[in-house]
Formats: sequence, structure tokens, C-alpha cells
Amino acid sequence: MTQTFNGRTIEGDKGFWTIFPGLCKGCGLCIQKCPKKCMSWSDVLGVYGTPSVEINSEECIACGTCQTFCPDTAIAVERKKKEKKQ
Amino acid sequence: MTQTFNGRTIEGDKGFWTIFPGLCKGCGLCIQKCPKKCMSWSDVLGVYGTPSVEINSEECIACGTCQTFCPDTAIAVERKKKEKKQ
Amino acid sequence: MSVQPAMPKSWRLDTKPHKFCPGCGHGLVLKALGQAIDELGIQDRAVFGCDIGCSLLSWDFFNVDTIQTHHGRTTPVVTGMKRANPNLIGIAYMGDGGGYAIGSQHLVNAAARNERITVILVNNTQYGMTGGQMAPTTMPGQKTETSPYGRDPEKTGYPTQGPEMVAAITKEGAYVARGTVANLRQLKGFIKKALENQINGGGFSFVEALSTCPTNWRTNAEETWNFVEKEMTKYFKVGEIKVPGPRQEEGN
Amino acid sequence: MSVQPAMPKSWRLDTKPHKFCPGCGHGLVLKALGQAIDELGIQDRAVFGCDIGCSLLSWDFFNVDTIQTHHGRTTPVVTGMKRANPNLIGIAYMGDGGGYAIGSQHLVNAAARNERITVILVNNTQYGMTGGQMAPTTMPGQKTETSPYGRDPEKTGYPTQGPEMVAAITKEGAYVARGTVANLRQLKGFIKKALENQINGGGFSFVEALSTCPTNWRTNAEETWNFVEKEMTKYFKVGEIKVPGPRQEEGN
Amino acid sequence: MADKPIQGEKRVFMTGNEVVAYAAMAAKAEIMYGYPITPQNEIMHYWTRMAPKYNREFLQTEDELSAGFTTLGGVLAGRKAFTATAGPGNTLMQEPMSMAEAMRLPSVVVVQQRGGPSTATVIYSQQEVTMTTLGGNGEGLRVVYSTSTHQELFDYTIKAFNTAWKYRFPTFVLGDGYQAKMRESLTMYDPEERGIELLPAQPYMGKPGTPGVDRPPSQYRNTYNVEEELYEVLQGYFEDYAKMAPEVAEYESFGVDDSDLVVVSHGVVARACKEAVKELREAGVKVGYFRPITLRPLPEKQLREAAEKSGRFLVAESAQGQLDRLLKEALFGAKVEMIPMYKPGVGITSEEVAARVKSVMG
Amino acid sequence: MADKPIQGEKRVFMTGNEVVAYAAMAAKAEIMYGYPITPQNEIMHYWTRMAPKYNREFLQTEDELSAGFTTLGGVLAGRKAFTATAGPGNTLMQEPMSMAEAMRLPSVVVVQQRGGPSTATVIYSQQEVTMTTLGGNGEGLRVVYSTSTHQELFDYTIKAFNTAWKYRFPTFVLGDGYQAKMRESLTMYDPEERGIELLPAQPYMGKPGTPGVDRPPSQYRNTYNVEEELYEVLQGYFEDYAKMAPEVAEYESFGVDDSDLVVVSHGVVARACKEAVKELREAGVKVGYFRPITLRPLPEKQLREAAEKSGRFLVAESAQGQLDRLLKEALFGAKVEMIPMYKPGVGITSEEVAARVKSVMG
Amino acid sequence: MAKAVKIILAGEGGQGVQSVAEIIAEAANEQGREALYIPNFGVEQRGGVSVAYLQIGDEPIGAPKFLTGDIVVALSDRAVHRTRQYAGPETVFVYDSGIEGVEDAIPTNAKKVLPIPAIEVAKNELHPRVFNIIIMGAVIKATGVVPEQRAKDAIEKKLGYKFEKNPKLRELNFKAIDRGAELVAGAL
Amino acid sequence: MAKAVKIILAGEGGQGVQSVAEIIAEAANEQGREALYIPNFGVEQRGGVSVAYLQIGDEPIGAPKFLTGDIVVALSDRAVHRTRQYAGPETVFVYDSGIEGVEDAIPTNAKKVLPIPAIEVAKNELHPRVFNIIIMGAVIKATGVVPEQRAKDAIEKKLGYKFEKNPKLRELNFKAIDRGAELVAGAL
Ligand SMILES: Cc1ncc(C[n+]2csc(CCOP(=O)(O)OP(=O)(O)O)c2C)c(N)n1
Ligand SMILES: Cc1ncc(C[n+]2csc(CCOP(=O)(O)OP(=O)(O)O)c2C)c(N)n1
Ligand code: SF4
Ligand code: SF4
Ligand code: SF4
Ligand code: SF4
Ligand code: SF4
Ligand code: SF4
Ligand SMILES: [Mg+2]
Ligand SMILES: [Mg+2]
Repeated sequence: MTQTFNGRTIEGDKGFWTIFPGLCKGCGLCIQKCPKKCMSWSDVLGVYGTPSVEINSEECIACGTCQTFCPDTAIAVERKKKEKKQ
Repeated sequence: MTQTFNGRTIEGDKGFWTIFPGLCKGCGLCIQKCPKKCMSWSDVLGVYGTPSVEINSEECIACGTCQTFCPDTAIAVERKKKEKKQ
Repeated sequence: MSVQPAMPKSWRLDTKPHKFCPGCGHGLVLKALGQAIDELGIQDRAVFGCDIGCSLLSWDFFNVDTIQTHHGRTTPVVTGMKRANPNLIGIAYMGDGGGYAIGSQHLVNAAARNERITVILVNNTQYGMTGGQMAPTTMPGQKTETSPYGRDPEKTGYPTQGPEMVAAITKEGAYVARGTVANLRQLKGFIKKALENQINGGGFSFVEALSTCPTNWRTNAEETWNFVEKEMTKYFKVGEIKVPGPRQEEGN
Repeated sequence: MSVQPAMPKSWRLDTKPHKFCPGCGHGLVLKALGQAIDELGIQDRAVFGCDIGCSLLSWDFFNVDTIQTHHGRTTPVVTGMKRANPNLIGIAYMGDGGGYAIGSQHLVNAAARNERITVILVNNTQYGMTGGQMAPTTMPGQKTETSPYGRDPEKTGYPTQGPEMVAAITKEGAYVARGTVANLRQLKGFIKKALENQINGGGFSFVEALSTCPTNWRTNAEETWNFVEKEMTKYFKVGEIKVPGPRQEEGN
Repeated sequence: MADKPIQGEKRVFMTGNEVVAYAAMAAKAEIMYGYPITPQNEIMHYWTRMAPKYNREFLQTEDELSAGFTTLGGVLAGRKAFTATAGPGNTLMQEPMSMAEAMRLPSVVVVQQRGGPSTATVIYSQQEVTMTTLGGNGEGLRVVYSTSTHQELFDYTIKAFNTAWKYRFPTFVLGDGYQAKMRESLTMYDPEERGIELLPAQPYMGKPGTPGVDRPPSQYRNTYNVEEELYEVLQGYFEDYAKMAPEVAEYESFGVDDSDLVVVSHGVVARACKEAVKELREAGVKVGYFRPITLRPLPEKQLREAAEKSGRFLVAESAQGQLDRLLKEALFGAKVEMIPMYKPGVGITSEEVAARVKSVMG
Repeated sequence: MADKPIQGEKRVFMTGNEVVAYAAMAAKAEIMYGYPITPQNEIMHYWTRMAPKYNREFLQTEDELSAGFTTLGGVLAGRKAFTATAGPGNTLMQEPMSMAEAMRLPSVVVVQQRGGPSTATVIYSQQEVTMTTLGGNGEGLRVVYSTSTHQELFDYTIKAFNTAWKYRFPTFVLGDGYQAKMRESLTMYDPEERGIELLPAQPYMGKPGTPGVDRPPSQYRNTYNVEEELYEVLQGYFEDYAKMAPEVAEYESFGVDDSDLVVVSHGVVARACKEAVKELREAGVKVGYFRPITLRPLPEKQLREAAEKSGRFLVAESAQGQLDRLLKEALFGAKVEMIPMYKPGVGITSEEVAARVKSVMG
Repeated sequence: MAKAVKIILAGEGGQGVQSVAEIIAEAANEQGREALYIPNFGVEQRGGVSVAYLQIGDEPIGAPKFLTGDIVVALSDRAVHRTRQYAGPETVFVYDSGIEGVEDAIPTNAKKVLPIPAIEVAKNELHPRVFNIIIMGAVIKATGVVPEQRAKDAIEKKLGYKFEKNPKLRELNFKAIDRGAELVAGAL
Repeated sequence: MAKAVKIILAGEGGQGVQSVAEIIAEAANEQGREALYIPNFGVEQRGGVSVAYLQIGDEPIGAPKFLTGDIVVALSDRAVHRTRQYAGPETVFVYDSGIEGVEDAIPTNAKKVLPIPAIEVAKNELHPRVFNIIIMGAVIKATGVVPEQRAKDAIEKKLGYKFEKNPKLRELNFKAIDRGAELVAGAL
């Protein structure tokens, strides 16, 4: 019952953004929801052989919207800790 | 398809009141509804061998309430024409 | 010819006295319906469907073409007829068990599709024909054969309010009312309006009639009236609930 | 271990990726449900019933005991479980076809009896699993396989407003809401409240979720969001419709 | 509150529906789900009267589909659940029972047959044999006990729960309107006091522990993706069924060894046949009596023996050959002439059986 | 607007569901009522696409109970109405069809069988034979055509309407998921141009004139007060059915006169059997082919002849002996060995049939 | 082995024939005899003719219904019409002599036809309510299926709670049994 | 009488194998040949392996499915696993040479195993969208069930309305047929 997924993490200014191509079905729902419009199709194929997604790491604000709206939990976003806290 | 029922008509001051024992099932709903409380059980048996109903002809005002509420159309009330019209 | 009973013209004489029990409200509802049919002059176009339940005893009640169908299935049978021949005036006649329990999917979906038929549902708070079991309409505390210690709303809920439910899923064009055999004039009026709504091509029309079942209530005449007039009206409000109005666009 | 997907704890990992189509809203509703289960800590008491319809694809979705039953029959199966073992938290998961068409008698009667179960209904405006036929929820003008020229409300009525119907027949203790996959936080909140209502012994709880079906809508991602956010909300108001309140005595 | 309505043994005189309610209590059924239909209503009436006294539950559902599916819900939750129905209600019950078959959910359904097809009569028939034995879509993987006395209604209702929970096939007690409504005497007893073990029910869903943590989740489906998957599952079921068949098949017979004709019947009709055959045998007529108690599976071996020995079966039933069809399947190839005595929807009296036997035997 | 979608004769290549939609159009069906279920959905899809063009109507109902009962409503109103279903939907359809049987309402139901029991698979099987032929409560008073090619789907869908309206028994066209979804060629035609008379429908309800004034009211019931009433009605039905049987029974066969073994099958499985038997016969194997086209009533006489001549039947079906059971009833007493080849829920290929025949024949 | 005695009782819904049959059956059962009682029933809750089929014997009873009764009792016009089919050469056919216009319907093949004035006796001597108990007395006497005392015990068991309150009722019922028995005693 | 040619095409949902099978079947039918095509289908609208069963011959076709194909084409990893059962001693088993890690799954009992670089050719030479048309060309060539021109006509019939707008598409598709044919031509 333990199963792990291989993620492809992109580090941006505000956080770490990870896509799991093994879960991504290429529906594009996330792209539409991204408030920064910073997502696009990737050359890495998803589980159905369709393109998965990636981000423009400079624009991503690590808001997590894409994670929220992915029906397949193929995206994980981790915000970097606020600097003052460090 | 023609079928006639034998009525037993009682003439009151205000009109003619007819009971059709062949239709009356003796439920008593009419008795309860009579505003003058002038109805009672009769010796004449109804279709199910139970008593049918009759009226006190003096008290009946021919209002037709009993007719209205008989589920078996066993009562027919005919008001006498108003005297001034005669 | 001597005085004859004041039966509606659309009643079939040779099957009278009808087969309902003494004091049964079905007879009153069918009188109101008969009068409405007479007044509207639709005896030739009306088709009458009756359910299994005591309503089946009306299968030869009217001089109107009649189909007695399965328990709960009168709504689809009448819907099927109306869809196939829109000139007919389809009347589906059923009990509270047939309409709110086993046939409720048909009732709510016919209502939602705005089928141009008229449903008349006799609410006698239990299953009459099968000997008095609990129905969706059984009153709190009411003893029936399957709620022998009285219906407990904690365990089985409160009485189903059918017209309110139907009103909630119909849109413009529908007619929904609740009458009672304790007010026959009004009941006839509701039924007439319901039929008129169909005649005018309006939409789904639904009349629930509060009715009596002395046999299974085990009531005498006084208790019978009391139950329908005083007890039932505590839960079941008599009156018009929805009348055809202008189309409400979207979102309501 | 490297970064792992942010799946709810109650999801069953080894059956992922799940079997729903790309962009299917079922995945989102089940994410909200999974989070609610996690937050309430009821993974050990929850029993999950799924309908036939695309919801059946969730038969091995959670690490929660699950029964996949017949089309439209999830409500009675879960009702039967809950009645037999009131400690369980019964969740019935179904589509709009299963809930409002073939299973509507179960839905309205479970609601009227105030069954202490939670029904989650995924409204994607058509029959997903069978390839996109008209459902009671299909929008006016919407083309489906059985309304190829667009649904004509004149012929088949307006979309069924399920939560409004359920609200109309439930009494105190019920919880009724409509959420949307376009607002997952809120949807999760509604589902959580619905489950809490069951946990607290309140009564029937019902959440409809506006959902997506890009496959049968034949929409791209943009159109998909547009349909659920702009079109569907014209008929289907998102929000809480009934929250548990004090008992209303009689006549309402 | 007492837990058992019956203590010790007790001769009673009551209707069949009352008997069933008591038997289900005695079998430790925990919850009944049901929808009214004549002639089974009084099972619910008696059950609801007794239920609170003996900690049992009842739910009246909105229709028979719901009665069947809630019953399966009760079973899944680990309770001994049952329902009762008749006629068109039994037709609807085939939908949930097809799920029980597919998922091997033990379930007990009491059927009090009434006239058919359609609403027909609320009274009596044996016209639900085909439907009860062979079911809806699928292969009729079920056990059907056809009772003929109130004693048997009691005994086999109790047994039905054990059969269902032991073999996990839906199990039917097939009565009829006559048995439902007539009164006669029987001896009621507490089965455990008689040494009959009552199999306990186990939860399918909601077992102890957290799924995925303490144990794998219990997940049941009735839908397969490809044909071969279904085929495999069914092969297992057929094997189980074949293994079970000789263990559960039951019958009653006499005089089949030395007879030129055997009267075959089931259920309440067998009472008439038994009486007639007894009288005729006393009068020296070489006639035998055979009654399958299980209509599914049939006691094939014994039927075949009886057939081969006598060479002639007179099949008496209140249906148009529904038992006969099952017999012909079971007896295929046997050298036996099948003589029909069908009276669909009406009762058969011993006078009629005797007369028919005499006319057949010349 | 044109009234006929098919003019003249036309070779086409399409799915079976499309064929059924066209055939119903060609048969002048006026209204379809239906509820979606795989694998029959496309019948509705094609029907709804064509309906407005040819003045036909369609209603999607809330479930199969409603689809069946609205269909009967359409029939009562005097229209040629039909519906289509499968699997668990067919199980539910037995309730309305029991009313059709009881009231002799002509009605046409197209069944595209899928795996059973329960939801099982949405794909294919021949496991709805028992249910479709014998129905719910009652006696199975119906006609069932089992088709095996698209040409037959077309021909028999048209014929089903005539049979239903002529004899007033519910009539089924029994296909399956393979036939529903596969594409092959056939010739479509306008039946009237081929001289096939299409029986008109008559209204049961809503006839001209005022009931009770111009004519007696039409009043139909399906409930009787006493058993004897029902019995009388049924006797009339059985007579009608027996009279009809030889008129409607159909079959296809070859090589049964000179064979040591006859392969018996129906529906799509018969395609495999036909191919296999043809090949084997070319190779000199003495094997025959028999296919009942009507599963109810069966072509009993011809079956019996084939059985007596060959002495051995290999019964191939995608079910666990559902055809076999019907055959055994029909053939009871015939000297024939019945060899099963059951593959419930999965297809049967000609290779498999050929292999089986060879192994049986040694 | 004596065959079971077969009894048919038929009347209108309100006439209480089912209670009579049930009480006799219970009395027989109490006595250790075998009894089988089955009512007819149909779709109408009220209104049809009510028929009770009753068999009492010493062996388990066979079929619940039968073609010919040993005693057939008809208490109304419609009941006479409905039950004439159950008369045979061994049948005693009893009907209330107060029923008018049924002469042509009375079975002609019965062993004995016995009109008894039960309604009249009930009305004039006792109380209309015990009409059915008079019939019970008559049936018991005519068939000997249970001793009169057993029948009285069974009535006591059933209605005892009412008798407590009103002991006159007991007397009335027991008298009705006796009078019923007398009505047939002479005639048999 | 030649036996029908039996073809299996299998791939992922998006790869268009059903269209290929359908177009070939229609082309054969247009030519007056007998064709039977049946797709697999299940509960999932998307996601499973898509399998097409196709038979073309001169006599009416028998059973719609079969145990062994004359040519079996697998276009994905899962498709190879799913279809290996259909290979027999007479089978030509074709798969895309771009699929990785399926070596162990390739049937060993086939008459011939034929990896072809269809995906690569589509991507590099033509357009990924016409991948399935390349496969179609290959199948037609390998089986000879219809002449290439027929296949082109069938495509024209199906997609003509698109070609009107964009004649380049026509060219692309026809080229794909030719390239597909070439890919197998040498190897057979
Ligand atoms: C499928 C089916 N289930 C159950 C029944 C039994 N049945 C007949 S009438 C009835 C209930 C009638 O109650 P209601 O509809 O309220 O009508 P009423 O008799 O009270 O007027 C039932 C449950 C049936 N005939 N068919
Ligand atoms: C009795 C029965 N009728 C019909 C079907 C076919 N069927 C399966 S799923 C479905 C509709 C599913 O639609 P919905 O409930 O809206 O769920 P969705 O797939 O859209 O999520 C239907 C009609 C069935 N399985 N059983
Ligand atoms: S985290 Fe926010 S900004 Fe970054 S890609 Fe996702 S949605 Fe866009
Ligand atoms: S929403 Fe999820 S599955 Fe869809 S494209 Fe984005 S990451 Fe992939
Ligand atoms: S007419 Fe009026 S007053 Fe007279 S009896 Fe009837 S109800 Fe009473
Ligand atoms: S209401 Fe009618 S049936 Fe009832 S007692 Fe009065 S007259 Fe008789
Ligand atoms: S049982 Fe009740 S509802 Fe039925 S006829 Fe009698 S009084 Fe009317
Ligand atoms: S068909 Fe629609 S509802 Fe079903 S899984 Fe696909 S997207 Fe979801
Ligand atoms: Mg009622
Ligand atoms: Mg849906």
C-alpha cells in the first residue's frame, strides 16, 4: 500500500512547485485557474501520454491555486517560509 | 346502462329530502355535518344492511349540506322555490 | 322518472353504489372530480388512470375511459398517454402511498418535466387498501399497523408535504393545491383549475386532497371528521400553493 | 522521501491515478470529501457507498470501507447500513441521474424520514458514464446525446433543483447545501458541515456539488470552467439552503 | 427487556404471517425492512409489534427496491436482516437480489405468492416460482425453500438464515397467500434450545480498525471492466453452488418405490397431494408422492430415482408449469412421462388431485 | 417534412443500435420512451436525432419502470410505442411488461443484453434469456426474437411491431452488446415497398365519442377480485398463445438430417456456430446447425425433429444454460443428449465451437 | 381415521362470520384437535361477501380450501349465491330464513337444506349483536366439532375482558350458543 | 472461399485506433466486401486500453470477436500487454518501435514480429496528429484488405469537409497512408 510518485520540482521565488507526471492527465484545469497565468504545457508527458504542465518559475507566486484545482492531485506547491521568520 | 334508484322522499318545510337506501352505506358522515343536527338513523336498512338515515322534517332547512358530504350520493335535497317567485 | 341521486353526469350509474367503504373520502374526491369534468365538458377527452391502492376501486367509476395500472405507476402511464396524444386530458388518480412512496420518482420527475397532466392524490395518512400501514403522510403519534405504538418522528420523520415538494420543483405553468373533503366546493374548484391548466396547455397540475379512511382509522363519523378537519390540518395546510404565473427566467 | 502529492490522508494511494477522465470534477469533489473525512477524523467509522454512474469509479478510491451498488440505489443501501449500525457514518455518493432520476424516490423519502446519512450528489448536468445523455439537471438549450438539438424546456421542463426540493421536504435537523468544484474550500466546508450534522445525530444532510464533465461536454479547460462557473450558476444557486435549526412544530 | 420471544416449546395456533414473524425473531434476525403488500403484510404487523420488546429494528421503506437494498445495507453492516414481499413487489425485489447474487450477500426474503401476472389477485398462487428461483438478469444463484405447513414456515424461516449466512447466496422462503392467511397449529421453539446453532452475522463494512492503517479497506463492487473478469468470478460461484447443492437440497416423499405414478408438487399444493395420495394408497392405488422442499437447488438425484422407478409424474401446481419446467431441466433424459395438472392462480384440493390420479391411472 | 427515413432499398454499414433506430422508424413507430443504459444508448441517440425530421416523438423518463409504463401509456393512447433497455434495466422492465402481459397490451422492447447478474459488465452476454422469455410474476406470455445479424435486427424489429399488434403479447427483440456496438452491412428497405403490411395501432383509451353516451367507456383493469376470475382470463390467454405459437415460431437450420451432432445456439453466438459448422461440414464432419429465432415460443416441432434425428445437441451460449433450460422443457422426452458449452458473459468464437465439436465427436 | 369436518361460513362484511370461524377453530385447537381456518380476502376492505373455510379433524389437515363442505352456512342473499357451489350430496346447507327471494338459489343437491331464523331470534329474543354467536351455536351443534362448553370457553378467552365489566354480556353470549344449538337440534 | 482477414488494433484512448478500424471497415464495405468492426468498451469513458476488432472478407463474417488475429497492432505499452493473447502462429504482430520496456511482453509465438517507427515518423516527418493514419497505411498494406486508394477515398469521405478548408491536410493524410504502407512493405 505504499506507493510513491516521482515529482518534478521547480523552484521559484516564492516556493517549490512540483508536478507529478504520473498523476497528470493533461486536463489543463490548473492552467486556467492560475492567477498569474504562468503555467503552460510541458514536454514531459503525463500518465495518459498527453503533455503535463509546468510553470514559469519567475512569475509563480506559490499561491497553491493550481494545486487546489487539480482533480488528480498532480501538483504540490510549498511556499517558502516568510523571510522575517527565518 | 340505465339504472334507477328508489328514493324515499321526506317533505319538509323548506324542501324535499330524499334518501336512496340502495346507496346509503350508513357511514354517518352526513349526520355529523347537518347544521341543524336534524338527522338520525333510520329503520330502513341501507345497501350493506346497516341503518340508513332520515331527517326530522320540521327542522331540516334543505341546505343540502348532507347531500354535499355523502360520499355515495345517497341523499338528494331539493329546495322549494321561494314563495315570492310563485 | 322519480327523484334520482344527484350524481355527476360523468359518473357511471350502473357501477353504483361504488366499492369504497362507508364514509370513505375517495367517494367525495371522485364526486368533486366528476363535477369538475361535467362543468368543463371534457368527458369525451378525459382519460382517467387509477393506481393500485383503494383508488383501483374506481376503475369502472366514471363514464370516462379508464386504465387501472400498477401501484405507483399511474403518473407514467398517464404521462405516456398524454405524450402520445396531446389532445387527451390525462388525469392520474392515486393514494398517498402510490404518489409519495413507491411512485415518488415519477411524481417529482413528471412535475420537473412539467408534464401536461393532472395528478389528484388522496391523502388518507396511511395505506388503505393493504389494511392501514404507515404512509409518508402518517401523522406524528398516529397508530398504524406498522407504527403500532404511534409514528415516532424521531425515527421516521414528519409527514411528507407533497404539494410543497411539488411546488419546489415546478417552474412557471404549474398548478399546485391542497384541498380537503371537508370543503368540497373548494376542492372541486382546485380540481377544476388544475384541469383548466392542462386544457390551456399550461403545465403540470397537482391537487392533494385530505381524505378520510374510517375503516383503517377505526373512527366513527364524528372522529372521522375531527381527524380530517382538526388533526390533519395541523400538518397539511389547505389552499393553493402555486398558480400558473409568468415565466421566471433562470436561477429561481 | 521526496515531495509527495498532497492527497488527503483518507485517499488510497495505490489506486491513484484514479480512473476519472482528465478534468473530471468527481476528482475534485472526492478531494473535498477526503479532506473533510481527514479533518473530522472519521476514516474508521465512515462507510462510503457509490452509485453506478461515473461515481462507481470511486469504488476503491478511499481507505474507507466502500460498497458500490446499483444505479440509483446508494441511498437505500447506506440507509440500510446506518439503520443497522447507527455508529457508522454513512456517505452516499451519486450523480445527478442516480439521485434525481432513477433514485429520486429514495432521495426524497430518505430526506422526509430524516435518515441520518449524508448524501453527496455530483451535478454534471448529464449522464456521464453512459456517454452524455440528458439528465434532470441538463441546462436549457444544452445539447446532449438525447437532446441533440438542445434541451427544450417547453418539452422537457427546466433543470431539477434538487437541494431546493430536498429542503422542501425536510424538517428540523436537516442540512442542505449546494457547492461547486469552482470553490473547493466552500465545498469542503459544506461537506464537513453535512457530516458533522450526521455525527451529531442531527438528521439528513445533503450536498449537491456543481461539477465538470469535459468528456461529454466536449469542452476544453477554459470552456469547462466557464460552463460550471457562469452557465450552471444561472440555474443552480450556490450556498447553504437549510441549516439545522430548532424544531418547527406542526404545520410548516 | 427479554431477548427471546419464545422460550422452550409451545404449541400455538396462528396465521402463517405471524409464524414467520416469530420464526425470524427466533432466528435472531435483528432488523426487518419492508414495504406493504398483500398477502405478506401481517409479517410486518407482528414484527413491528414485537420489535421494541426484543430489541429488534424495523424500517418501512418507500418501495420494494428500497426494501431490498436497505436489507442488503443491513447485511453489509453486519446484521441479520430480512424482508418479505409478494407478486409485483417480488418482481421489483429481483433487482436488489441480483446484486446479492453478484456480491454473495446473504439475505433472506420471505415471499407470499399471490396471483399473477401483474397485480392480478392479492390472494394466492404458485406463479412466482420461476422468478424466485431464476431471478432477474443473471443465473439464479439462490436457495429457495417452498414450505407447505406452518410448522415448516417456522422451521425453514429459521433455517433460511443459516443457509444464507453459511453459503452466502440469497435465500428465499417461498410461501403463498393461503399459508400467509390461514391459521393452523404448530410447535414453536427456541432453536438454540433444540441444539440448532444460529450462525452469527459478520460485518462486511465498518469492521474494527482504521482501513489502510490497521487493515486493508473492505471494498466491494458489482461491476467489472472486462468480460473475462466477470467470467472468472462466476466460475467460482458456480463451483460453490454445485458444492452446496447436495448439502441444502431437501425433499419429502413416500410410496415412490412401488408406484406407477408419482404426484409431484410443492408448497401448499403438496398438502392436497399428500392427502390424496395417502387415501388412494389406502385404497390400494399404486401412487407415490414427491415434494421438493428446495426448488433451487432441486433434489435432482432423488427426483431422478423417483422418475425412473415410476415412469410417470403427475405435476400439480397452482401455476402454468413453472415447477414442471424446473423438473424437466433436472430430469432431462430420464424416462418419465410428465402429466400436467396446472391451475394457475387458484388452489388445488385433494378431491381434485384424487380425481385426476384416478382418471390418469384409468 | 419527409415521413420516411428510408426510401427504396439501401445497403448500409452501421452499428446495430443505429439499425434498430432506423428499423423502428421504418416500422412506423411513432414514439420512443427510454432510459439510458449501455449498450443500448445509441438507439435513443439515433432516434432523437431523426425524430423531429420524421414527426416522431421521444421521451426520456426517470427510470426503466417509467420507460415501460409510459410506453404502455403510449400504446393505450393508440400509438406504436416502444422502448429499449438492457441488464438491470431489463430487470426493472419486467414490472411494466407483466402489466402488458396481463392486459394484452402490444408493446415492443429491444433488449441489448449485457453481463449479469447485477451491474456486472456493460458489454455483452446472453444472460437475459430467462428473464426476457419468462418475465416477472406470471407465465411469460410474450414473444422473443433473438437476432444474429444486423439484417435480422432490421427485419425483426419491424416484424416485432406487427407481431405485437397482431397478437397483443409483449414482443421483445433480443440483441446484445456485440450486436449493439458492432458495425456490419445490411440492406435497409421500406417494408411497405416490399409488400410488408404494417399493422396500424388502435387507441384503447380516448376513442371517438363520449363514453356512456355514444359508446360504452373503455375500462381496463389488471386486478381481479377472486381467483376464479383470474383463472378464466388466463385460460383464454393460454389458448391464444398456443394458437399463435406455430404462426410466429421461427428458426434457421442446416445439416440436421444427416448429422450425429447438432450445434444449437441463438443470437450472435449462432454466427460462430454457423461458421464453425459450415467449415466442419466442408471438412466432412457430420455436424448440423440449429438456431431458434424465436426463443419464446420455441419452434418445438422442428427442434424435436432435429433432436431425434441427430441424438446429440451441443448447446452453445454466453450464459450458464439459459437457452439449454428452455430447450430441455421443449424437448422433454426426446432422445437427445444435451452437451453444454456455456460461457456466461463472454463471447464465443467459431474456433472454440469447432474445437469443441471435434473433441465431442472424438 | 375419520376425515376432517369441512365447514363454510359466508355472510356480509359486518356479520362476523370470520370471528365465528376463528373462535371455533381455536376452541378445537385448545381441545387438541387439528384445525385449519382460512378466510377469503380481496382488494376491497369492506363490501364483498365474507367467506370462512374451516376444517377440524384429528389428523393434520390437507389443503386449506375444499370443493364441498359438510356444512355450509349462508347468512345473506349474496352469500347464498356465492356458496351454493360448495354444496354436495353430503352437505347440510344452512341459511337464515329471513333472507328473501333466494329460493331459486338454494342448492338442490344438498343432503339437507336447513333454514333457521337466526336473525329473528337474535333481534327478538337476545340482541342483534350476538347474531353470529347464534350461528356459532348452530354450527357446533350441527357438526359436533367441539363441545358447546369448549366454545363457551373460547368465547370467554376472547371476550373475557368485556365480560368482566358487564357480566350480562357473558350470559347473552352463552345463551346465544344454546339457542343456536337448539335451532338446528330439532332439524337434524 | 478465402477466410476473412482478422485484425486487432490496440492503443491508448487518444491514439485513434477506433477511427482507423472504422475507416478501413467502411472502405471495405464501399468496395462491396464484407466487413465487421467492433470496438471494446467498458465503464470508463476515458482511460482504458482501446481495442478494435476488425474482420474483412468476401462472405458474411461470423463471430464479431476472435481468438487469434492475422495482424495485431499494439500502439502502447499497455496495448502490447493486452493484445499478446491474440497472437498465434499465423499472426503478424506489429508494434511501435518507440515503446520502451516491452521486450518481455512481445509474443514469441507470432509468425512475425514487426516493430515500426510510426510515432517517430509522424512526429518528425509529418505531424503527430496523423499517427493513426500511418498505422492505417501499415495495416492496409500488411493485409491487403483494401487498396490504398480506397482507404484514401474513405478518408476523403470522412474528412473531406476539413480538407476543403485546408487542402494541406489532405496531402498530409494521404502521405501518412503511403508512409505507413512503406513502413511494412519492406518487412513483409
Ligand atoms: C409493487 C407493489 N408493491 C406493493 C403493492 C401493495 N399495495 C397495494 S395498495 C398499497 C398501498 C395503498 O396506499 P395508498 O397509495 O395510500 O392508497 P389508499 O389505499 O390509501 O387509497 C400497497 C402498498 C402493490 N400492489 N404493488
Ligand atoms: C437500472 C439501471 N438503469 C440504467 C443504468 C445505466 N446507467 C449507468 S450510469 C447511468 C447514468 C449516470 O449518470 P449520473 O448518475 O448523472 O452519474 P455521472 O456518470 O454523470 O457521474 C446510467 C443511466 C444502470 N446501470 N442501471
Ligand atoms: S502556485 Fe499559483 S501562481 Fe504558481 S502556478 Fe500555481 S496557481 Fe500559478
Ligand atoms: S489540473 Fe492536474 S491533471 Fe490537469 S493538467 Fe493540471 S496538473 Fe495535470
Ligand atoms: S338538508 Fe341541511 S338541514 Fe336538512 S338534513 Fe341535510 S344537512 Fe340537515
Ligand atoms: S353520508 Fe351518505 S352513505 Fe353515509 S350515512 Fe349519510 S346518506 Fe348514508
Ligand atoms: S380502506 Fe379506507 S381508503 Fe380504502 S376504501 Fe376503505 S375507507 Fe376508503
Ligand atoms: S465521463 Fe464525465 S463525469 Fe464521467 S469520469 Fe469522464 S469527465 Fe468525469
Ligand atoms: Mg393512502
Ligand atoms: Mg451526471
